[in-house]
Amino acid sequence: MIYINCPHCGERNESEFVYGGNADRPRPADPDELSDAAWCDYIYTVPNIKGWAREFWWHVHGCNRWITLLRDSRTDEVQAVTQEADRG
Amino acid sequence: MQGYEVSIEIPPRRGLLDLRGNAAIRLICNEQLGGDLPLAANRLACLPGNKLAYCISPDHWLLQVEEGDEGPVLRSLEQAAGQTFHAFTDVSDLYAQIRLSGPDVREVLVQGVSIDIHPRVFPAGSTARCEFAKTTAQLTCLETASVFEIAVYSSYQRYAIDWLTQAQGR
Amino acid sequence: MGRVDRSRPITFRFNGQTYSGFVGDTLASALLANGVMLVGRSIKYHRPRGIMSAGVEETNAIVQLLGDEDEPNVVATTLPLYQGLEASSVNGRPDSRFDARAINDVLHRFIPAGFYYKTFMWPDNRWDWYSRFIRRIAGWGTAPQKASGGRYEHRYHHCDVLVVGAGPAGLAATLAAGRAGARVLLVDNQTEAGGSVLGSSAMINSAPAMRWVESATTELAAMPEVVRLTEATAVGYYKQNFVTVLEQRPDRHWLRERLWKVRARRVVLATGAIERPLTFPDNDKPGVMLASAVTTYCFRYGVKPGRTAVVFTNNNRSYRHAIEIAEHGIHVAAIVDLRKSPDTGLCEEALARGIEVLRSSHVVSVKGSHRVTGVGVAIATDKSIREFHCDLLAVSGGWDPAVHLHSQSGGKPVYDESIASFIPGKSVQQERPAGACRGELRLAKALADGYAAGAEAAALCGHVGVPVESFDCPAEPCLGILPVWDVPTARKAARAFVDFNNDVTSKDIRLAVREGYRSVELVKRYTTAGMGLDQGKSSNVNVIGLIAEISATPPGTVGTTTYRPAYSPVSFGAMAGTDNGQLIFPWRRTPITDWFIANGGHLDETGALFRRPLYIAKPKETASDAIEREALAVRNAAGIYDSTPLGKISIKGPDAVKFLNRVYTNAWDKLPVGRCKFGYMLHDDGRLLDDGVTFRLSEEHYVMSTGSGVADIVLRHLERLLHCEWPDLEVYLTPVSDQFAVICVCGPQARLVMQQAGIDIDISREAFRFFDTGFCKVAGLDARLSRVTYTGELSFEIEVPSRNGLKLWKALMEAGADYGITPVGSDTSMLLRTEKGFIAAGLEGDGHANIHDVGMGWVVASDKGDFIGKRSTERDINAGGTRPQVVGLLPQDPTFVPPKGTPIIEPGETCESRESIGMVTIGFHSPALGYPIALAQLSDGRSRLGDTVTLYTGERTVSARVCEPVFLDPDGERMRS
Amino acid sequence: MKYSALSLALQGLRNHKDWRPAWRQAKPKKSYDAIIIGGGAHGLGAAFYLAQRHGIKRVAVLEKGWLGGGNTARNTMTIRDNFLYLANARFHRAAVQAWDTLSTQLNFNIMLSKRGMTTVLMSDRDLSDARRMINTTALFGADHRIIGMDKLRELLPLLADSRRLPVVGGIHHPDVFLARHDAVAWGYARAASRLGVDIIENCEVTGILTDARGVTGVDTTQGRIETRKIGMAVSGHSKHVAEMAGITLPVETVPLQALVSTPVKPVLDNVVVIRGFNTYFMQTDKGELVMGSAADPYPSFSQRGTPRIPEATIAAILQVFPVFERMKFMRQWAGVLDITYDNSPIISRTAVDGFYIDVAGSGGFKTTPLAAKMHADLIATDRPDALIEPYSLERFASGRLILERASYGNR
Ligand SMILES: Cc1cc2nc3c(=O)[nH]c(=O)nc-3n(C[C@H](O)[C@H](O)[C@H](O)COP(=O)(O)OP(=O)(O)OC[C@H]3O[C@@H](n4cnc5c(N)ncnc54)[C@H](O)[C@@H]3O)c2cc1C
Ligand SMILES: NC(=O)c1ccc[n+]([C@@H]2O[C@H](COP(=O)([O-])OP(=O)(O)OC[C@H]3O[C@@H](n4cnc5c(N)ncnc54)[C@H](O)[C@@H]3O)[C@@H](O)[C@H]2O)c1
Ligand SMILES: Cc1cc2nc3c(=O)[nH]c(=O)nc-3n(C[C@H](O)[C@H](O)[C@H](O)COP(=O)(O)O)c2cc1C
Ligand SMILES: [Zn+2]
Repeated sequence: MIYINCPHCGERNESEFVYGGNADRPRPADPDELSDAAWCDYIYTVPNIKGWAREFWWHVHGCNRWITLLRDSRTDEVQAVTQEADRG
Repeated sequence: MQGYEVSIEIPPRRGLLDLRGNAAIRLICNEQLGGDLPLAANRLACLPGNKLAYCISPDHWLLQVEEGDEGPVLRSLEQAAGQTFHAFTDVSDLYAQIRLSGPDVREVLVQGVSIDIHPRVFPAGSTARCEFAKTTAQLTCLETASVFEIAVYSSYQRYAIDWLTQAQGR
Repeated sequence: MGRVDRSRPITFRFNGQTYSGFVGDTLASALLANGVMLVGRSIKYHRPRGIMSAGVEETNAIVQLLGDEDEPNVVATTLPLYQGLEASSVNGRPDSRFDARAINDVLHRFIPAGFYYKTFMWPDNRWDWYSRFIRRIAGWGTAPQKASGGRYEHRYHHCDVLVVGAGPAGLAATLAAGRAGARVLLVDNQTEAGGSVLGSSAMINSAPAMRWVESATTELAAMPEVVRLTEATAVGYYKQNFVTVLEQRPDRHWLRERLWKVRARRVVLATGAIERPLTFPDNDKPGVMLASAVTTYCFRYGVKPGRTAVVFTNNNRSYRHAIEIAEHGIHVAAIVDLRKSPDTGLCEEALARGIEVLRSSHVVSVKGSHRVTGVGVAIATDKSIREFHCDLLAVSGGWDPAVHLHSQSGGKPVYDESIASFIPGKSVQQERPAGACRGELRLAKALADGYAAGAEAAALCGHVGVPVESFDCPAEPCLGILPVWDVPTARKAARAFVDFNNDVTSKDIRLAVREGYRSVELVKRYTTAGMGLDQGKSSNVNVIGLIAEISATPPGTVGTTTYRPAYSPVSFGAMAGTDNGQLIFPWRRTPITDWFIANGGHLDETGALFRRPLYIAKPKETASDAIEREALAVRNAAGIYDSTPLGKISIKGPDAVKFLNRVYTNAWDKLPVGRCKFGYMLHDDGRLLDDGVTFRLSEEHYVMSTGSGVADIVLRHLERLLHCEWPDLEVYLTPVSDQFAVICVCGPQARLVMQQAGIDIDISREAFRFFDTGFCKVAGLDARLSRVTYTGELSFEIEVPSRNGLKLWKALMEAGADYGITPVGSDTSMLLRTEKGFIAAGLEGDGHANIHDVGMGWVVASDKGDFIGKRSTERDINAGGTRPQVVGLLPQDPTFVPPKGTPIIEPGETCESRESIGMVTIGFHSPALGYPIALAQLSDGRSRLGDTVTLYTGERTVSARVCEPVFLDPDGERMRS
Repeated sequence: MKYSALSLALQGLRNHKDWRPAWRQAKPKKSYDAIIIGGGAHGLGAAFYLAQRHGIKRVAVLEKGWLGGGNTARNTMTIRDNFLYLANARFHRAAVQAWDTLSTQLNFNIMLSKRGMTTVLMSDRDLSDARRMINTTALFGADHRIIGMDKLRELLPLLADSRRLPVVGGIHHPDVFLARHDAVAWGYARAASRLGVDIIENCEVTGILTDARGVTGVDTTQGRIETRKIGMAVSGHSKHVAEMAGITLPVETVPLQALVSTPVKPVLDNVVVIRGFNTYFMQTDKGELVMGSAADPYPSFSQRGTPRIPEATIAAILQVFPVFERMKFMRQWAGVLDITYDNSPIISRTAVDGFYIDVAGSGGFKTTPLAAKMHADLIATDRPDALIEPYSLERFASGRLILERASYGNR
């Protein structure tokens, strides 16, 4: 039960959030520019980082915002949220 | 005696508006409402005319008004907001309120609320949107520390009451 | 005497005999007081076993509770005695004195660790057959036959400091943190505070230690922010200081057990140390007991577990125990010490009490079968053997700090030579061990360490200013331990047990290592050492030491296995808490749900946690009759359907159209206010996500409806896109599902029903067209009316604030009475949409079809720029090849309704080929048409229209004609009427 | 020495003195004909079949920790073939059959026992989904049956009426087996070692060396080793090991948890699945109930349990087996599984010649003998068997996935 420090709500249990994927992998701006293979690679290959990574988490049972969290996938240690995902 | 001493009631209906907008919209609302919408999430403000404003996040509020006022208030806010980007929505039926009171109210709540509601941390006048019994609730500690109100999505109201009754252990 | 209340006797039964004990006893102490030492048989060799310890580490005294308290695998040493307790031994058949399966003990040489891997293969891999017998022998108690009906609760708890263990160190820690003003939770698994000093003659500040314990607890009781729990075990230490604590027999008498889910800013682990036995032949006989346990029984319970004792040790601490035992009136015949030169002061003290000290000596034999009657001791100095009569052999192999929770928290225990055991390594969470848990075995040091840990924890939470405290205790010598992991023996057949619970001997460990299972993890799994009920609390270090010795590596390099929750076992009831009935998940209701319950609705959970009727049966009506009746009513008269569970999302803002264009496959620029439109939403990998209708209510305000089952998924999908991918879009999403009740009136008579109910706008075909939406009053209620359909009939969808839902429903029912209005359930709705060939993303999509495959290519606007799923759909087209496509099927046999999932094979093929070309996604008997229909996914299906294919049902094959996936009113006359 | 009742008896009389290590403790040689990365059941199996079927005996298995300490040590032993899609249904059917004589083949009792699986259904919707599964898989000869309440009660006498939704029926699937998970690794290791395979523990591969012609060797914590063929079978670490060869895999690593109760006398023969709650449990030969449910909701390599899964799993069990209220939860653990994008296995060649992969995380323990055999054949011949053609890595470039939802959680 990791403890996530939401910039709006303070520390809350992981069960209040929904994991929203890696935050450093924006959707390509123009998918048509990508070859089929490159597009498949974007769709099917998640970064799956072993170590610290920036992730989106949706505080669905709280402020309803998407926040960015730094988490170490080897230990599930979390670091203060660096920024918000959305416009604020 | 078996179980916790808590009474579970449904408070009288109120009007409820969901307000979304940036700082400019907040100022417009503040002017219209004659008081400030709180700026930080999980803060509560009493506004003139028996209104309560819950801040969900810095651009998101729930405004509680007296029953029947939701239409007029919504219209006046809409008018004032004009073309500025915002979303005001009547959610009077989206949420259902439940009121809990009694000496053991925290004993019941801690069974389903994972945030800290110790009276030192969550005294009268506190509010938080948080998980409650596997659903979402706006949890508020009213004037006296042993009275709470929980607003849940209305399709969950009966479940929430059943859940509380069971948590009460009577 | 002791801490039992002699004024409150209790009777209890064990193995059919009635005994008496007292409040404050455990089952074990009461049995010992009654002279019962033999409590059961071991699991594999069925050897007689007695009580080993006085705590959670007990590995032998496992009993079955009987009667109403029917419960397996109860540890007698931790079970408080209660009136009427009834228990029996486990594994003794016919009873624990005479056990037929003790034959295993005779055959022991043929069944060493892992023997089953080497045999039972003949003939023909027949393990199946053998396992039937072997399983019956395995296991401990019997599963309970009934539930207790008791109440189990969960509760969340927050604190600054969680202190685990209320021994001297834990109490001192709590005092310090409490004095600083921190919020502290102190938990201890025993019935009262005191930890190890409950069973000792220790002194603190020149008074009996319990005096100090009492004053500490009194002081703590006066601190409002300190919560103390007894019989509360910290069982799981999870990420970020989330600790679960099982509280048994809480003070609220109507609670059976309670699981605390604690989030602590700091944790102090003052869990003490567990004495470990020595490994020597026949060390498992009843009457062999941990030295500290003997003193605990004497001091705490006022019980003498024997008359004459021999103490067998490798460390200085047991001298104190020997002296205490002697002071308690048990004759101590000798201290058998493995070491050459024990502490001279202690030897003198022992001698002064008439206890002989035998140096460099060890126990070579233990006499007696069901109870120790004597021991043989080999004395190295003169190579002689001496025999002692005794009924108690108190052993000590050293002390193992209870590092379990530290390990659970992610820490790696490290080996400490000075105590020949493992202590917590570097803390990886906000945790600090204290006292004996940290290897601090001397009382004064443990107290000071605990106090410092408490003060430090409080300070780290911002509570400073702890008064200085000093603790004064009599000097204690160092442990002076000489680790001897396997006491030598000359007898070839002798067996020395390491893990008593799983009957693992030192020979087993040697065999495992010899066979190449060298890692401690492999030894564990090959021999099962440490995998039993006690999770190896008193055996793990002995196993590690032995491996180290055999493989000539330091124990620290061998390392421990990983300790995992639960520290001690937790009942399933407590794990589930109140999540054990109806309310395990939320139940959602619409305003009409109660009406359905009262009127014959067959309710099911149909996604999104809603209870919904599949059909609404008349008395005695079958399901299929009800569905047929409902369907015909919709086709011929009028149906009424509760659409409330559909998801509804209000979309507002200047970029709303842009947003819709990006998330739907079709174009939204031209939709006028007051109209709505069907849209298809895809995942970005091209799979179908949802279809639904979106309404334009004003210039910048749209309301999207989604499938009920996927409402949450769609909301998450949209929110994520908006926040994480397109934060620049000026759009707000507000989920408003529960704000409204939505009721649909459909069928040729629907318009008349609406008019009868009262409506204040013109709803003629021309004035209120298909896909129009607008505000009006229906039956006097403010409503939004739309013409959308899920059935292909003339339909009106009426949305009112949910408080008015039932009112509207009743008004419509009344208005429709004369028009044959019929409530319709979701199974019927499924049938109706099948007749119309409306695609259900979940069924026809089957998780992998794309939008063209399901024949919905017409909803794709190829000229509007990018949208979610576009690129993947194109990629599918580029990849070419055959794709599964949705078609209709008309079975040639009019009595055959193809069930969901029926495979389709080429005509003329037999099923032997194991090649299917498609699958039925749904099939019904159509009451309107009078024959069976089905939708299917068929490979290249569009090119097979008009062909015949074969349906394979396992029993038979039926031909079916492939047709367009629409069976009724293909031009949509009815819905537009 | 051959394992048999006779040798056991003889050794019993000789104090088990003569048992040799089940596998030789080998030190890495300078080069091998083939190297298998990953000493789990899949990797050890592949090494065994390379030696046994193809006579390639200069083979090493490199394991970074202790033998079988990955998911092989953590899985819940269930061998089943209820899959929905053609390729999977066919492969898993064959995979189940491949276990049949493994014990005698390896001369190591892996304790294969036929237990059957009973799925408890609690809603009409579950029932209709079940029909779908049964009808599709029937084509491949899988034997699943819908059973009514009477039969369900007969199979599961302790079943009570569910408290949330009524139990409406079940599915019975007789061809479901359990095997002692660790023994499969040990059995393969012993058999492979006897054929000359070097099994090297505590040897982590840290780099994969290539030249224009493909792989040339590996760097390990025990030094550099040369080889022209590498088979990768590292389960929860596929992505990162494959990356060493420059191959990107469409996998995400998620924890999957399991837990056991304290052992009791036999109460349950079948593997029980509680459909509506995504939960399953069974009783081992030793008497514990082994339980599991869905994977964790976010990726992680931490290989540790959470409080939520045991609570939810046990709560689900109590829904239909309230009599187990006083059973006791003893231990929980987690494995890390590589979930492929479509939940189907990858057993494939790669763009790097000589580098072959068995991403078993998605195929499971249940496929071990067949997957290992196919992997070995692929390494030896460079040609995929028809059964594993659909499992090629190329499918992720074309989008021809085998989206198998039924296997989610990989039990
Ligand atoms: C809780 C749980 C329950 C499961 N239940 C079932 C079930 O009931 N039925 C079923 O069919 N499947 C089940 N599975 C899945 C199953 O466990 C795996 O699919 C299977 O064990 C994979 O075997 P493997 O040999 O490929 O992987 P592993 O046993 O994980 O072996 C891979 C090995 O590679 C090693 N390795 C990794 N990186 C390196 C490196 N760089 N160098 C050297 N070595 C390395 C690892 O240490 C590991 O030992 C379950 C999994 C879990 C976690
Ligand atoms: N001089 C003497 O005669 C003498 C006598 C007794 C003890 N001592 C010493 O006193 C010191 C006492 O130290 P301490 O306080 O560190 O240990 P302790 O053993 O006194 O206390 C530990 C307590 O923690 C409890 N506990 C352990 N794990 C738990 C868990 N997971 N959940 C809940 N409770 C749990 C135990 O039941 C025990 O009550 C030790 O150094 C000991 O050796 C000295
Ligand atoms: C099928 C199965 C049965 C198990 N039974 C037991 C058991 O009876 N006792 C026990 O302590 N652990 C048991 N375990 C768990 C192991 O002790 C251990 O937790 C697991 O192999 C993971 O290793 P780790 O906890 O060291 O990471 C079992 C594991 C599996 C997969
Ligand atoms: Zn938040």
